Amino acid sequence: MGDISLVSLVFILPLLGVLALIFEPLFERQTNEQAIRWLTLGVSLGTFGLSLLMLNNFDTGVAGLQMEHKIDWIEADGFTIRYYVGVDGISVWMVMLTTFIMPLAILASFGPIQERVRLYYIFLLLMEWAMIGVFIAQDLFLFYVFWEVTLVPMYFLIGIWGAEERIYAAIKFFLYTMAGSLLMLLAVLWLGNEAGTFTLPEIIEQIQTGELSLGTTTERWLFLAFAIAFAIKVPMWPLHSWLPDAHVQAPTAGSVILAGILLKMGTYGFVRFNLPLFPEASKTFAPYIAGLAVIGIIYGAWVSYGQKDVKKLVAYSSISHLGFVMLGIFALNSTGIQGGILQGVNHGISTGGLFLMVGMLYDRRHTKLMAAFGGIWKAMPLFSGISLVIVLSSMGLPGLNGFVGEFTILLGSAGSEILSWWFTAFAALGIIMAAIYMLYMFNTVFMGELDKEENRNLPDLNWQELWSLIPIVVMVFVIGLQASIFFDLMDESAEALAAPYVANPNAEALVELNTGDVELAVALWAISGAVIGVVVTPIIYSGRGRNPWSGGLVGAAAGAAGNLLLLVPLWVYTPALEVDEHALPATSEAPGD
Amino acid sequence: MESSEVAIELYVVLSAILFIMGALGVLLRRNAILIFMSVELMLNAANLALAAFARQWGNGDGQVLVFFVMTVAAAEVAVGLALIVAIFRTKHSIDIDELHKFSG
Amino acid sequence: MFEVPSVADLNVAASLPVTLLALGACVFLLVDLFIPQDRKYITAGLAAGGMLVALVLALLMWGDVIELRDGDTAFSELFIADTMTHVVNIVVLITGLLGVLVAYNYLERTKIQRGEYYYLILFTTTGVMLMGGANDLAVVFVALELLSIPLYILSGFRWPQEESEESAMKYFLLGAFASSFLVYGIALIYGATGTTSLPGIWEAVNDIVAEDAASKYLLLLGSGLALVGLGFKVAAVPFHMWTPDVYQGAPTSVVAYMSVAAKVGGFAALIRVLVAGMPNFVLDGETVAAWQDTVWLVAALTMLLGNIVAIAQTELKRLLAYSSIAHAGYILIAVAAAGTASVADEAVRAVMIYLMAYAFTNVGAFAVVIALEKDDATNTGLDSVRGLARTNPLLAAAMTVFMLSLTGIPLTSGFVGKWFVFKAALSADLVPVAVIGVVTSLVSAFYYLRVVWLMYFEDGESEASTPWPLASAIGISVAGTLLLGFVPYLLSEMTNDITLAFGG
Amino acid sequence: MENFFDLVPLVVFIPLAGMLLNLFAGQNLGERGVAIIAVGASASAFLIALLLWIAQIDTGYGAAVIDAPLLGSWIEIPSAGVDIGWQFRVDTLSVTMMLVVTGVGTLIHLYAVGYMHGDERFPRFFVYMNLFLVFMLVLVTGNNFLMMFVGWEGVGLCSFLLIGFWFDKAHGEGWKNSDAARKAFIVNRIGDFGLILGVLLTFWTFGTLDYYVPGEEPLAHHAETEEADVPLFGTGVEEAEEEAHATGPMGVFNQAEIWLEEGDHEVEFGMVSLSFKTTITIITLLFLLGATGKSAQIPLFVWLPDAMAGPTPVSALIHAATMVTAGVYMMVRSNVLYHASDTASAVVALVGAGTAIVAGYIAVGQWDIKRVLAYSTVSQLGFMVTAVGVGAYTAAMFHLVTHAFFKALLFLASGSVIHGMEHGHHHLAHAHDGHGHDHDADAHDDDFDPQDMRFMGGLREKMPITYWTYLFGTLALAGIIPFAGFWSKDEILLDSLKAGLDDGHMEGYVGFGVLLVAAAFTAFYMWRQVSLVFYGKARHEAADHAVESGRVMTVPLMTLAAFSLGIGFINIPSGFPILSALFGEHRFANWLEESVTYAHGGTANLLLAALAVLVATIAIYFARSVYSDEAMVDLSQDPLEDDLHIRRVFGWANAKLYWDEFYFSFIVYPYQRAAKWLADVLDWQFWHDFVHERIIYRSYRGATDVLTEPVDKGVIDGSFNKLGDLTRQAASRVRLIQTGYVRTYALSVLFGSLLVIFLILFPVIRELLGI
Repeated sequence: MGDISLVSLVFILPLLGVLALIFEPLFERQTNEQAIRWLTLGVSLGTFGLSLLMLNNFDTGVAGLQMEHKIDWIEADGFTIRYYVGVDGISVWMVMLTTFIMPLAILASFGPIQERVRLYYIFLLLMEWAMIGVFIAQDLFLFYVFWEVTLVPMYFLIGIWGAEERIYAAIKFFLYTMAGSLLMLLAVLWLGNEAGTFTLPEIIEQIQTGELSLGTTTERWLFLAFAIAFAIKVPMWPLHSWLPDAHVQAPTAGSVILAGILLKMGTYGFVRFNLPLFPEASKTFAPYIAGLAVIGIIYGAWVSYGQKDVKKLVAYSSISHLGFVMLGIFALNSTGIQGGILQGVNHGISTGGLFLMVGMLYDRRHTKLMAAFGGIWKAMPLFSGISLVIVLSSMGLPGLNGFVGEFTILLGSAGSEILSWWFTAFAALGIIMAAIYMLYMFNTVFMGELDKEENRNLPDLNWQELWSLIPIVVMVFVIGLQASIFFDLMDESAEALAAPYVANPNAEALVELNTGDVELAVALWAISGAVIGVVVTPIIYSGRGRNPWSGGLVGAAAGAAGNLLLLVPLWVYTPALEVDEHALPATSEAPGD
Repeated sequence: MESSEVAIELYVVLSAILFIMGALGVLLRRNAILIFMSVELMLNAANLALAAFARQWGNGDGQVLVFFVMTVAAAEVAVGLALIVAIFRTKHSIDIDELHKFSG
Repeated sequence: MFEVPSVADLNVAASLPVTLLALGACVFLLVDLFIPQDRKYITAGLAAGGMLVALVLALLMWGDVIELRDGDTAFSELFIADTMTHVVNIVVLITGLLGVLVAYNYLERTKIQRGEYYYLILFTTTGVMLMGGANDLAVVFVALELLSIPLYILSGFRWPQEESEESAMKYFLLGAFASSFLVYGIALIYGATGTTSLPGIWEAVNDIVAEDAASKYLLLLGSGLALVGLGFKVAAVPFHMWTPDVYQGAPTSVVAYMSVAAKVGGFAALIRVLVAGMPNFVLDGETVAAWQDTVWLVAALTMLLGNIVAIAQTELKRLLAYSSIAHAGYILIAVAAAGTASVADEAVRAVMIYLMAYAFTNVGAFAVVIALEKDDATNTGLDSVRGLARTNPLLAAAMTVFMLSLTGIPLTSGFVGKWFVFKAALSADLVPVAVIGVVTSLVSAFYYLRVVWLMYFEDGESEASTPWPLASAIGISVAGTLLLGFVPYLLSEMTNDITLAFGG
Repeated sequence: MENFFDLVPLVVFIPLAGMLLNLFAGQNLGERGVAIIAVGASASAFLIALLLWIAQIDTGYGAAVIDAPLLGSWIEIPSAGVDIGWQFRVDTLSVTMMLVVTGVGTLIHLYAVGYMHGDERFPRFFVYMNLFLVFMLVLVTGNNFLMMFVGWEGVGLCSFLLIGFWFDKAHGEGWKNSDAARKAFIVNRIGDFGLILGVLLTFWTFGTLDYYVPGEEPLAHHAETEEADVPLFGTGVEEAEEEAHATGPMGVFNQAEIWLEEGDHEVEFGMVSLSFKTTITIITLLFLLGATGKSAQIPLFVWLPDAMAGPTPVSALIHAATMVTAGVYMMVRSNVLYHASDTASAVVALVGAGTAIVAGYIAVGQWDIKRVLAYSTVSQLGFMVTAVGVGAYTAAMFHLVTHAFFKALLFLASGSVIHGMEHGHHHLAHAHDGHGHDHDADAHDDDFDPQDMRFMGGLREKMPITYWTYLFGTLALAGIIPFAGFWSKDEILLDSLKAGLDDGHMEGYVGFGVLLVAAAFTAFYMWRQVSLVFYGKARHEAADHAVESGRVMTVPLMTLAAFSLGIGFINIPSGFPILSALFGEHRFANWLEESVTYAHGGTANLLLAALAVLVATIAIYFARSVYSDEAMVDLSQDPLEDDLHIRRVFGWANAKLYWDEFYFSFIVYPYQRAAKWLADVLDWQFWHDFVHERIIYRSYRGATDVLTEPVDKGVIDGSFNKLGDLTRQAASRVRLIQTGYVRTYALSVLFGSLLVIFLILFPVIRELLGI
């Protein structure tokens, strides 16, 4: 409790910034927008400075929490909720990413944002405050509070300063994420009840010492509740359809923050909550979540190749990149986890850069359709040079940051004891498809003839835009060439986190026996669903006067997906189906639940 | 002492019937004043039950409650009639079916 | 058979706030006659002063500054002054103060300025405070009537206008109808247990349950009817039909006060009768109180219907009416959770926390509606809010805070209320109703967000008048909502040592 | 001399400095300044390579691993034992490559100064050229597979930038160049997919990616018996023994050696458990997939011909001499693995042979001067890959070195021809605008293409130096006796035949036969090109006015011509009559043996040498007869096409065996259509609109409509009205009752109370009924 830890300072500063912005008009007659802009930039840079300070007295040898700060917040009967913050190997880079990206987003919105400036920057600083809160919270209640609070400013950012269909996108973004998080609320309450406390380290310690052993079914339901909330945020493949709306309609800074940091809250959630709290369930679900991740990689890359709108292309590319991150995390070994976290940081930097780039194009030509561009390299050489570096980094060119993350993830998933090598092979396909859609975008926008009249004399970068891109280029090279700085900060914590999954000698036997026959049954079940879909949909389609055959495919997909969804409760409730109880020596006292 | 008294169940059944009559009265009547009377009827049914139980249990609580109920019913009716007079002055009818301005 | 109660039994000191306020109200009744029409603000001042004194007293008594033996009874065990009573006093007095502040200019503006308004508010507040401390069924009934009758008059306050009259008449008729159910219920309970005092009932129920006597059917029926009577007061679903019309018809300042005060009174009664009176009423072969399932189902019904119907509303006051129905549903979850003996205290605390949080938010929301309302009491449609963010940013910000708190977004008091209610439900293993609660609050996000979306994203010219008393009321509510959201410690601390005197 | 090895990082950092200087200060340095910096950087890198060469000769072909200054370790995860650092490996193999890359590179830089004169993005060109040198040298000097991979994709990036250098040409030309660049990068990426998987597998098998740990000697270093194929450990088995058990960390290759010797090593990681042999085969095959992408072998060679869209110096440096040989270098570097797996070597040999023959055949039917050379490069790479396949690693490297020189010469000479033709073309039109060269070809008549051989002819007199240097290159490529091509190609043929005879490898025979035919094709299409371009009479006025290029272009041509004559003598097979005494036997083979464990020089086989030369001269004579002076008066069609059935054969060759059409129709277009379908139909219409709008959102509204309308009005009123009627009958038709709204609410209260009472009594009722 003693001295105020650095982590709390980093956390408090943006809030002070917000208060300054709110009460600033009292001291000043007429509001001059320049002062507001510089004040906000100053606050966010201050936060970045503080976080650098925090970084250099981060002790790499310690696996657990550092620079903790604990104040009792609510004492109700039986449990106390604390303002308990701390940072460890897993969350240090997430905080750094947040404090790094925010100044850039603020700087980049100096130009485009002209109306209701004060409100805009209040929401930006609120976002920063809430996001840092999410990454440093060590108390379930505190985490949930900040998790929800990040929704409100982003809702306004998209809603007020967004593009044409901003209202629809804002509402959809809010409701989609809130649906997931309400599920998590129940899980948090249930877990709190079972463990008697809401402090995360205590619960993890209880679970590790076996003092608190949830039955397999409860553990699975809790795992699923948390997983769905985070999967929506990541976004994992089937739950991704809010992403294109939110990204395309958000203002530049909004989509930079959305892609840069908000998506990482999902992956961070998996690492912080699902892996340590529910070891058995993580082991059982890992292949299926990794499977969804790989589908996400391929689906994201393939769909972005089919896009005509450059911002949508970048949005779908995020799905592909985060598929990699999820694959890394659910390889359940320390390489995979560290690769996943680093790739999260890389994605934040490169996709942040991409969105800034798209924003700058949009400010000049007010269109996002790729067909309207061509030969920009000749018109704006400086801008194109920097964009080339960012495109290459997001494509995973070795020597830049994208590659290091992807390579470590593939390394982790190849050596993972849970995932068969098929996952690594298909994920590696993602590298090719990444090149295809990225180069397609670079080609149509930057290369080719400068034949359109409007593109001829586009102004090159002004100083704000330049200085919001330069740090990104610098970080691309720093991480690309010196990744070990990043790894040795994460190493201790990741190793501790991955310990339960690696140590179990017969994990293979466990998974081998069970995934084999289950996969067959699941496949048959899905196919039968698809067959029904194929038969049923044409009837519906023809009924509504559309040509029946087009429905066939859609029907098949819907049928298969429907059946698979039916499966989830089925196998959660039937521990008998799992052979693991017998194959596994009774790690927890009570075999089964 | 019991043999010559009327059995308690009869009182309860009677008060139940009265109560139901009152309730139906409220539902079926269109005239506000008659609705008031039905409400009074329901309250008195309760009073009857209270008095019967008081006698059965032999302590005074029930009777005390009866007096409370009666005074409160009086106050209630006073306010109700004032309301009816007000409505009559504007609507010139106390048929409660005119009162359907709101919807949805 | 009747002996004069000794002074010790009377122990008026225990119920100081209530008796003080009741006397004050009667005095103001007289004093108001001598105040000329154009200086009615004096009455308002006096009413506010009286309530403030009572509030200070209640706070002191809660904090044990004034020494009195805890759980002390007054009026020979008819009234009990335990922590719960003090909390109820604090909540309803704050609502009353806000009600007066909110009404101050509104009455002037809409030309219904009359002295009676203020001491009717005082009488209702006394009724709720009495209900909070009721230790006897008779007091429950009297308090309920003392609480309801002034509200019937208040809702008809703008009597030359048809809507107001109609809402008053509806409220009166159905109110009377429902309270007769309550009385009959009390009669049957008395029949089954032989006494009207709650501790007496508690022991009687122990015997009934022990011997499994035939009178348990009578007790069941009685508690059912009592539930109907109180359910009406709290606007639970099968009995909610009156709420939208009354809220829309009655003057908004009345609605602001009524929506919270009536709920506080209703729930205090439910807790006193069901949770304090009959927690141990466990049928054989079961572990929880007999009435838990009913309350639980009614709660689910209330939340579902309240939230879903609210989506289709296009008129602000009607929308807030359905939202208040929905919130009654959430509180009912906690009342149901109180059915399980082990969780009773935690559940009661959850009810009180939710009520406190709800008080600030709801009065604030209606205060904003008052600010928007024109002098002829029109313009309360949803599009009266359109574009408010541009014309009056502070008011828009306040309304956003209220809307977020009603949705249950963290860092607002609404979330804290929901957190404790859901926690109580989960520890009482009422998982299905908690899930419904979570799902319906997602549904509620839609129509609360629509208000925010109209204010910020659309542009229109909505202007609002915020004289200083109204502005200060809104300020206090916003401060209350955010403060309780940021520092829920206040709430949990305040309700920490609520234990039902003879529970457990 | 030992500390000279520490100079290695300079080889990479000097071109890097050159690149950065030109990048930032290029605009205001002017053409001369940029040229000086660029050529200077490349030349100084060459000097350092020379120093390293001398240092190595001095220390008896010693090797060293040097840590890169400034940069600490690259990817280091202690908990998982991952430690990949920035380390340079100096050994005979990497120095050879350094010499070739910087040597040919400097000459090409010099040539490019003349060639690119007048281009407005002149500095940007040299930035990319220096960047290419940096990445190529990183590839060559890296001490672990991942650093090689950095260089690998880096050079891919430079080829993308340089192919698409003229991306802004008018009339759709610019779009064509950009698409060619994108095609190159993506096809390379497909190759890299295989390589990255191979690297992953290598890491988990050996626990590290380093070739050698500092201070570690290649294990099978001393097994150098000449005659029989090297038994696994030959004489040096004792030292290998104690070294084998040296417990310290070891590089990939030494661990492989030890485990091969043990024989029963099982590879265990994650879910995978394989025998060591199968793992090695998988790794080598994946590396092969990577090599086919980069070195343009059978499945993935389609990008190289299109890469000719870039300026000629680029084609010379990148797509002939250095980058495309990266695949061969990688396979030679991991010769321990290839040697261990017979099946992989067989596949490599077959792929190489197939490419050689197919590319040779297509080259015959091409009209564009650079496209012929492109296909010839693909074919020569096929030769090298076959050499690797049959285990002749020295022959492969030797051919790589010789090919680098004479192919660079041929490309630069063709560049000079094109330059001359354009010059003639402009001169012809008297509008001497003099800016830029072949990217303004549209000046006058649109169908004139300076690269098309049909417009050339009779340039022998007009461009004598270019003619003679071109002739030298052609003879070297065809493999005529004194020229370099003969020695290296003969070595490959000899080794593949020997592989067939001695080790009984079937692919040895196939390789020998196929390569012989390919050699014939090579000689034929080269002579066809020489006669089309230089002999006969000019077929277009532009050819009449063609002018010899300036000194800055011809000097590099002459040096390269000298090299393509002399470079062959560094590896005279033992027992060759005069020259082996003159130049020493197997100097290059002995030089390579230090670092490439399974490299060995073969003995001379005069009969085979004579056969190879004979085949080449016959092909040339045949070409001379077909393309005699009179036959080439006006070339509406190729003289070969006169004969009916040869016309079809020629047609296929000209159409590039429809490889591109095949790829596009079966892979590229379906991929695009699927992407469109996924993006529009599945993701947007179905998933976004149908599921979200129709199901979730509509159900929201549906629920509210249902609940507000009927519940408030219909259902309750309806049912109550019925209830009302019921009560009416029950009340014996007292006046007709019309329920008003107020009483609807009262009814609802009653209905509610009935519901509550039923619910609360439910347990009791159930108990009574005994359910």
